[in-house]
Amino acid sequence: MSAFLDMGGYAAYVWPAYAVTLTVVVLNIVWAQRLLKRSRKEALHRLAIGGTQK
Amino acid sequence: MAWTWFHRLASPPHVYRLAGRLTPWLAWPAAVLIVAGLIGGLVLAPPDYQQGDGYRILYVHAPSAWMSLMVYTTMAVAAAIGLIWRMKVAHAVAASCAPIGASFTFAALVTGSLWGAPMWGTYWQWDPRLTSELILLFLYLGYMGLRSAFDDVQRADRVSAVLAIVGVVNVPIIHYSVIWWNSLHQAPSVMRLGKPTMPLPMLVPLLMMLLGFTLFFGALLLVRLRGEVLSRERAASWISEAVRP
Amino acid sequence: MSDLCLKGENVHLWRGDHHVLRGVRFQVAGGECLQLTGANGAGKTTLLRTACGLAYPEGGEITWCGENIRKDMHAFHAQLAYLGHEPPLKAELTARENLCYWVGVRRDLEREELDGALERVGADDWADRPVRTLSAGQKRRAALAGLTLMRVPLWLLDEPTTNLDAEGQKLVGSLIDEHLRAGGVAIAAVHHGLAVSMASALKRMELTLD
Amino acid sequence: MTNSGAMGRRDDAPVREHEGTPIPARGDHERSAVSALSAARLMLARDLKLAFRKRSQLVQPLAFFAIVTTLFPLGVSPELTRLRPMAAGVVWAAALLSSLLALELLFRDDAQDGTLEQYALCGRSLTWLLAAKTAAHWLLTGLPLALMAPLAGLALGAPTAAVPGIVASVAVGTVALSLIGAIGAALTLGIRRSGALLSLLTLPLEIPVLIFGARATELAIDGRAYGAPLQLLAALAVLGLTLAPLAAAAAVRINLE
Repeated sequence: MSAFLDMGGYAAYVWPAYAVTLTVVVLNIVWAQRLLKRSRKEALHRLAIGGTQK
Repeated sequence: MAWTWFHRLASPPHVYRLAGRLTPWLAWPAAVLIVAGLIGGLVLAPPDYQQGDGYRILYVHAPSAWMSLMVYTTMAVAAAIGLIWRMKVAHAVAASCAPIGASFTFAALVTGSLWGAPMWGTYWQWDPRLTSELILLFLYLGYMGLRSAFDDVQRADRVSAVLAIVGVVNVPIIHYSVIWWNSLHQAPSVMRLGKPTMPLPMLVPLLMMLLGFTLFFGALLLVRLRGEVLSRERAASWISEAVRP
Repeated sequence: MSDLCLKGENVHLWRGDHHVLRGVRFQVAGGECLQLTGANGAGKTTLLRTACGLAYPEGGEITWCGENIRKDMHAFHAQLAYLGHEPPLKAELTARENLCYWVGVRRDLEREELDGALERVGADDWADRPVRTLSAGQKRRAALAGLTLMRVPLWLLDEPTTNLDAEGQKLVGSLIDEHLRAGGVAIAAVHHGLAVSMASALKRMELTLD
Repeated sequence: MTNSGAMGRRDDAPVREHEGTPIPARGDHERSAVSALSAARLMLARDLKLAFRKRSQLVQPLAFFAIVTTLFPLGVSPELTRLRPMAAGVVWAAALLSSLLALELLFRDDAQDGTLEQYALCGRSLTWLLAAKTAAHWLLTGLPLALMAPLAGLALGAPTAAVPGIVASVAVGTVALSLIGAIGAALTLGIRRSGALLSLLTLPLEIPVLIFGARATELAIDGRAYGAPLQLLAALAVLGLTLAPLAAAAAVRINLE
């Protein structure tokens, strides 16, 4: 296991690279969901203030 | 007949519902492929005879770099469709692409520099691949900056679409000019990706990661697209049905 | 009989979240002038800009002589003159130079013609002064000279009488009269009525806020 | 639908005597009309005349170029042996920035006083008219820069034999810069304080020009053949010439909406 974590001496490069990518992936998920949630709220708000033309 | 299909596909309520229904179908395979690719890449694949375990950064760097270009292309194609056929949904796709692409371009830059560090002895080399990625990041930032400079979504959509198209014409020119520039000044890059001679246990996880990331992009795009479609719709009656749980 | 006709069918346009044009319909034929009135923000300027093809209506269509104006925009534009809020003049050039460049991209101008148009709007004295030194009313008059020089059948005028004295307002009226008598079409957004003598040729339309 | 049906009924048809302004019949405008090319020529003449009426704007990019190239010896070293290897890069970076400086105003003034709108509505190809405006921009900034660049090169240690090479590369390269810049200026037309955004949009697109231009200049300074990069630079300029005015016209139309 420790050999795996050591990555043949490249641990200081390999793990940060994976960490950065993982962070980007997770952040993208969070951002996307936040965008959807906010748009829903704004859409409902717009409906509530009665912009119902058309 | 093809046109009715086209317009039905492009109608916001339809897109909103379809995107919602499709998302899990992309997200779960993406998750499975990425986990399998990680296991394959980090555990099962043998170390490289030259770069030892350091090459394993490939399994995150290559998908990120692939995303950076693929997303830009998607964005430009969507922008062109939006501009030519005045299709709001296409503009919504383009708008959804930019932050995803920019973040993966950033990841490609960081992982590339981390990969290069043990090989070059420094974190930054003016390597053609990294330099191109850096310029691509600037293109994304410019696109997002232009988009956010307008209050009116419609105008932001259309103006930034022109930029996306101009950018996509330029990307290959930039790429080849950077390679040309680099070949004058230093030895070729240490990052040789996806050589056909790559042994299968190394190649399979890479392909899984590439496919997994692509599907992941699809899922992200669909979620964002729903948000963008909602924000472009002005008080249409379908929203109340679609939004209320 | 002239077959000129500018027609708007159920024109819709939004500005952001604001639904500015809500199913506007209009029809103006040769020899007619449509006078647009309405409060500030009611969409007069937006309607004019939509009618000339600058703004894109999200619903409905605008036709010129029965053809959608977007079908051949260049041909349509070659037949219209649009005057916006501000006279489209470069401050560093003289009134005469401005007209040369402005109208010159459309058609070749004879010197006599240019002199005639300048004289008509009372610009003899200041035609060769830089526009920067002219008053707002003089600029407006110079723009009117450009309008007549274009020799086009369709006029779209946004507040053509702003900054003009009583005499200038009469001038606008008589220019439109002549244009209509020659079979032209005009739409003018105004706050006060136009001093047009051919009242029979005048149609009125009021745009409302919401 | 408050607006619909507000039209008055049309009364008797007005008398149509042909006095006053003669109205050409539909399609008749073609006869006396000005071709796209001569319209573009008129546009070019107008922009040149305007520029010479406001000379300060003409001089500013050149002064900026001079001062940027002066900064390098002060920041690096007064020794020509150290400056010479970077002369090409300095000249090009300064040229890029100075060409950018004048860009913000390329369409801004015309948009503000309404003349741009009139050009968009004149029934002539806006693409050609904007190409003419871009040509004016090049004549007013690119060409003077090309003539000034050798001075900067000489001051940074380039030999006199390099002068034709520097002039040629900067002259050709600034054509591409003006064209790419015109797209950026057209895109940011509707934005109030657009300077920083304009640079962020345009500079990445201009990188190939920088690469080939600086290479040609570098070879010229070293006394070697600079034909290859100069040809690539010319290819970029030609490509820009065919595509940039189209993109700029599209962007201007969107921003006028």
